[in-house]
Amino acid sequence: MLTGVTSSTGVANLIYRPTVPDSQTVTTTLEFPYRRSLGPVVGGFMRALGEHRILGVRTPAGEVLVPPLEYDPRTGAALEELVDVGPGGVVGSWAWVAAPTRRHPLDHPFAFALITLDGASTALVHAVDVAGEGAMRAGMRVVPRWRDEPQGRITDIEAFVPETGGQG
Amino acid sequence: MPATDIAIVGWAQTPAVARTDATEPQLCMQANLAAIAMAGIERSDIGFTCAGSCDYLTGGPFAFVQNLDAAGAWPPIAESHVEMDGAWALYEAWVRLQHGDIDVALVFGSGKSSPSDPAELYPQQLDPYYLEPLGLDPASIAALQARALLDTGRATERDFAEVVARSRRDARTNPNAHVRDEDDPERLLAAPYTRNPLRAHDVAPVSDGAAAVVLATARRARQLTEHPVFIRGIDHRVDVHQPGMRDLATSPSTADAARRAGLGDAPVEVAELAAISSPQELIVRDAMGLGDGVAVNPSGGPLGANPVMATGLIRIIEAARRVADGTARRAVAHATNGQALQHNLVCVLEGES
Amino acid sequence: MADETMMDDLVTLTYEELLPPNTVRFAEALVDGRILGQRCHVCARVYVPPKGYCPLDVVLLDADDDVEVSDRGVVTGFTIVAPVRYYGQTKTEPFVYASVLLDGASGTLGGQDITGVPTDQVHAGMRVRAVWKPKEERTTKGQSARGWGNVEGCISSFEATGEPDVPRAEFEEHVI
Amino acid sequence: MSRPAAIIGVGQTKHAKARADLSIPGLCREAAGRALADAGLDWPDIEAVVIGKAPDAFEGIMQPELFLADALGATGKPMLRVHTAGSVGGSTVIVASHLVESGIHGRVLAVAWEKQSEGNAQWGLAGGRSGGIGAGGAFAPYIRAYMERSRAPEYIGWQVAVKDRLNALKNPYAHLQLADISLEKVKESPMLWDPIHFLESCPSSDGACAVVIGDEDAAAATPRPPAWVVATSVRSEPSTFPGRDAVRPQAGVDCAHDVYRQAGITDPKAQIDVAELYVPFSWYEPMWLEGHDIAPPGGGWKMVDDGETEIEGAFPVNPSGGVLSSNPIGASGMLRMAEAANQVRGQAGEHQVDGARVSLGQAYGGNAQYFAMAIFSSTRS
Repeated sequence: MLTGVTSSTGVANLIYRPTVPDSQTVTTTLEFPYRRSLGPVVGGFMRALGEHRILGVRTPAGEVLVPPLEYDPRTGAALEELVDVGPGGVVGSWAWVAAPTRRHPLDHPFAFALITLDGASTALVHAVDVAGEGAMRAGMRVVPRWRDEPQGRITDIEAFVPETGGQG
Repeated sequence: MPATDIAIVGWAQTPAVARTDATEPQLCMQANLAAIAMAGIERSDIGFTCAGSCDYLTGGPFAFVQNLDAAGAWPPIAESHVEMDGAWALYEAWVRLQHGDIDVALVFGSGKSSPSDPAELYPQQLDPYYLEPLGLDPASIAALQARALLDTGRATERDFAEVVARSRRDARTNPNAHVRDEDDPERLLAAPYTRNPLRAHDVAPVSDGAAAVVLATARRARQLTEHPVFIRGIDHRVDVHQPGMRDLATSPSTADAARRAGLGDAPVEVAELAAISSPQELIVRDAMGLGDGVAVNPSGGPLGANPVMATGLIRIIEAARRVADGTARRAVAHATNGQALQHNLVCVLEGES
Repeated sequence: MADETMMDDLVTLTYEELLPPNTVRFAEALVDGRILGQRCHVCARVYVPPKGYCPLDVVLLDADDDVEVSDRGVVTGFTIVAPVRYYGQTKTEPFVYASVLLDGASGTLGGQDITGVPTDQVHAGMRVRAVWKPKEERTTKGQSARGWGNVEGCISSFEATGEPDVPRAEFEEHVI
Repeated sequence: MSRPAAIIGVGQTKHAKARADLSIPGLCREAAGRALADAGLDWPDIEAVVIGKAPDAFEGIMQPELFLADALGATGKPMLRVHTAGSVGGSTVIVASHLVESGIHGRVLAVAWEKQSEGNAQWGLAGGRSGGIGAGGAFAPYIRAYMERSRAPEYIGWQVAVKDRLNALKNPYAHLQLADISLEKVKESPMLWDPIHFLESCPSSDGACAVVIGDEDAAAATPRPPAWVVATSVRSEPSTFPGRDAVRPQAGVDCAHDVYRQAGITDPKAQIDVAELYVPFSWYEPMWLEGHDIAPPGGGWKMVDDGETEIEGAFPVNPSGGVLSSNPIGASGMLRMAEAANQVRGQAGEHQVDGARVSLGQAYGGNAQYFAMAIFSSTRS
């Protein structure tokens, strides 16, 4: 029964999956246009993006969580006080994506990065658009490059770009 | 911690492969039958059954329902299912056995990852507002975690390569693993980055497979086998979801679960860790306080085979095997759920004292 | 005023699966005009389509357990579905959804269309036979890799034969 | 070895076709916050969180409990995600009660939810393909078989549909508020899955439910009466096989007998004061009355016809309005448990059954193959 095919290359990993041509396959596509309601906190954040503003949420301890959540993720306590942060910030960890997937925000090589925006206590995950991985370093300052027509999505920030390198 | 000692008395796994034409219920049935045979029980002895699987891996809502066919659910059985790795199904069964009214439980975990591309699928597992629309994929998250660890100065890329090399060497002697390629750290380091600072080999493959475990109360276990493997402690803890709101270079939930499972009460000789990237192994080892003398992932670990939804349960099986055969007097297994070690389970195993 | 900000999220996931051997044999036999089942070597129940195992005896079945069943049978249960609109739904008119117990099978083929009589005359107990597509139109496509084969690539519907009804007592245990 | 456990807090959202005012975490937190408040507790008092929902494809989020864990105060705690199809809300309560009964935890939060408006359950049930038949299409043949087997008159289904909608008028959380419901309206409503009319079917709802389960100490410290969990049971059987009785599934019979035995119940109709049964299509009320041996074969529809299952009747069923009035699928089973618990706590508000001391909560799922049942009591033994 177990006539499985072992990857000959050993790169059957989370990035590249081997395709085994076989006439006895079936392909199905699961597609649906979900429509999500966002509530006051996430909704407030998304609407602010349309005004080229980035919001965080203040905790009772005075921290500012970005992206804003309706709750303190460590205690469960409700949060609601939205405050402006950034728009510039500092790159922490980053990962260079040499070959973007269909789902990625950019169609050319870029970095995913943890970006701590000015005034924020936590990091936002987003894309950083630079020419090559050599241009990436921890501590670099970045600013958002805004999408022309906002859609009320996190991708209204197309990507972050170096602060001194032609911000959009 | 409850008083009732529970032991592992049987286990089985299908050989993990990159792709199989067997259906998931067929895989589960093979694992279940073999585990039941090893335990030397009848199906009618089983008082509770718990399965772990994930509908989205197969792409079929209610996919788990078919797996019930593999459990022997006729006459009807007391049964439950978690949308989690089989290690958590084992946890649920362990809890159920504490009641004392039943003495044997069957646990299985299964997954076929081959039908989908993880980079396409797994963004669906993330916060739907802030992360999923970015298409953030598991390898990118693993790389963000890897650099966070590198930036602490506690590890180097060479350390990552050493983990991969050791895992692949060990996988070579494991008939249930399928990645047995290049194992020279120098040559591994010469490979190109796929997600700088990670190379393709730093991230676990995804595999198709199933695994099963039979649990019994101590009294029943001693009747069934001369070498029961006792669960001395088991605990699991979850961390914050957003990768930017926790320290990716550490795993406090693993450390806490290990402490509560009593890992530090005595040394262990073997640790089977469900680290799905080479840096994750280093983070988990650190969180558990494992010293250099501990054999980590002698099975080859997830870098050698990673049947998602069974990977964690297989760590428990591999640790139990080494206690049962006397390789280890005491061993620890770890399972993880979600990305970047968000949710972690620790299970401490010992033989008869 | 409550915040009713919305976000659209089109999710598209593609799955490519290998058909299990039991389904491959079933699909190939259908193209050939034959309906395969699997007879459990423990309890002798005949599963159509073949699953590769018997869920009651918990035994794996293989090609040696394949048997051919008739393309005639009895409707054991049905409903008429008024299709609900949803993304990807192409059905707009009410359709029959019936379970057919083929002669020689122990379990039913679900989800079959019944033709040859007006929709309101479809009933449990009526005898039916397969309406095969012309040989050149038959295909092995449309199978599922999840252990349930289906006949739609080769059989367009089941039509009433006009034979006398089968009493409910004879199929009571095979409603599904 | 098993220790006493009680439901000490209950919360639910206002259920609606779309809760467009809330995110998914917001929806879950509305229910969970109310359960905590009912129990007189706050997030840090909870030791573990158990989350249940039906298939992930309904909202398009794989294992959504991973992003909901910290929204539900689970950080640093154990979290489990249960999925047993439509019965999941019931099994989630049972898994949580096991964590207390085993002595592992003293206070556990169980949350179940569904936000059907974000996706489409018919699409999900069809696996994303055209030609889906929905749950109604799957159950219609069994309902027809029941009608033929029991010789029940057609109007029984209409009666249940009317009764549950009238009960829902007494439940401010219920989705459907159909003040002008009538037998005539049910009968004249469109036929969706012959023999099931539109008004004999459950709605599609957004909603969540939460319960706090506590041990004896927790129960003693709570401001309102606890509902003691005196019996729980789950049973499953394969979805299809030759010889399966889908009208009276053996798993449902066995599950009922197991909870009756544990609770010392020998005559369920006499000894149970009120039941919340999972009735997504009106015919399932008489089917479960018989399928759980509350009524003899053929006797379920007669109980309906005699008005025994009305809120003032001898055996009230679904005084909350049931699944026919609110159906956030993953939460629907937990709502049965929560409503049954509230009855013995005397906390059911306008739909309280006078003097309820012992109640039954039940949920089923899949192809009528998964069952979760519990007996609650106002007293410990």
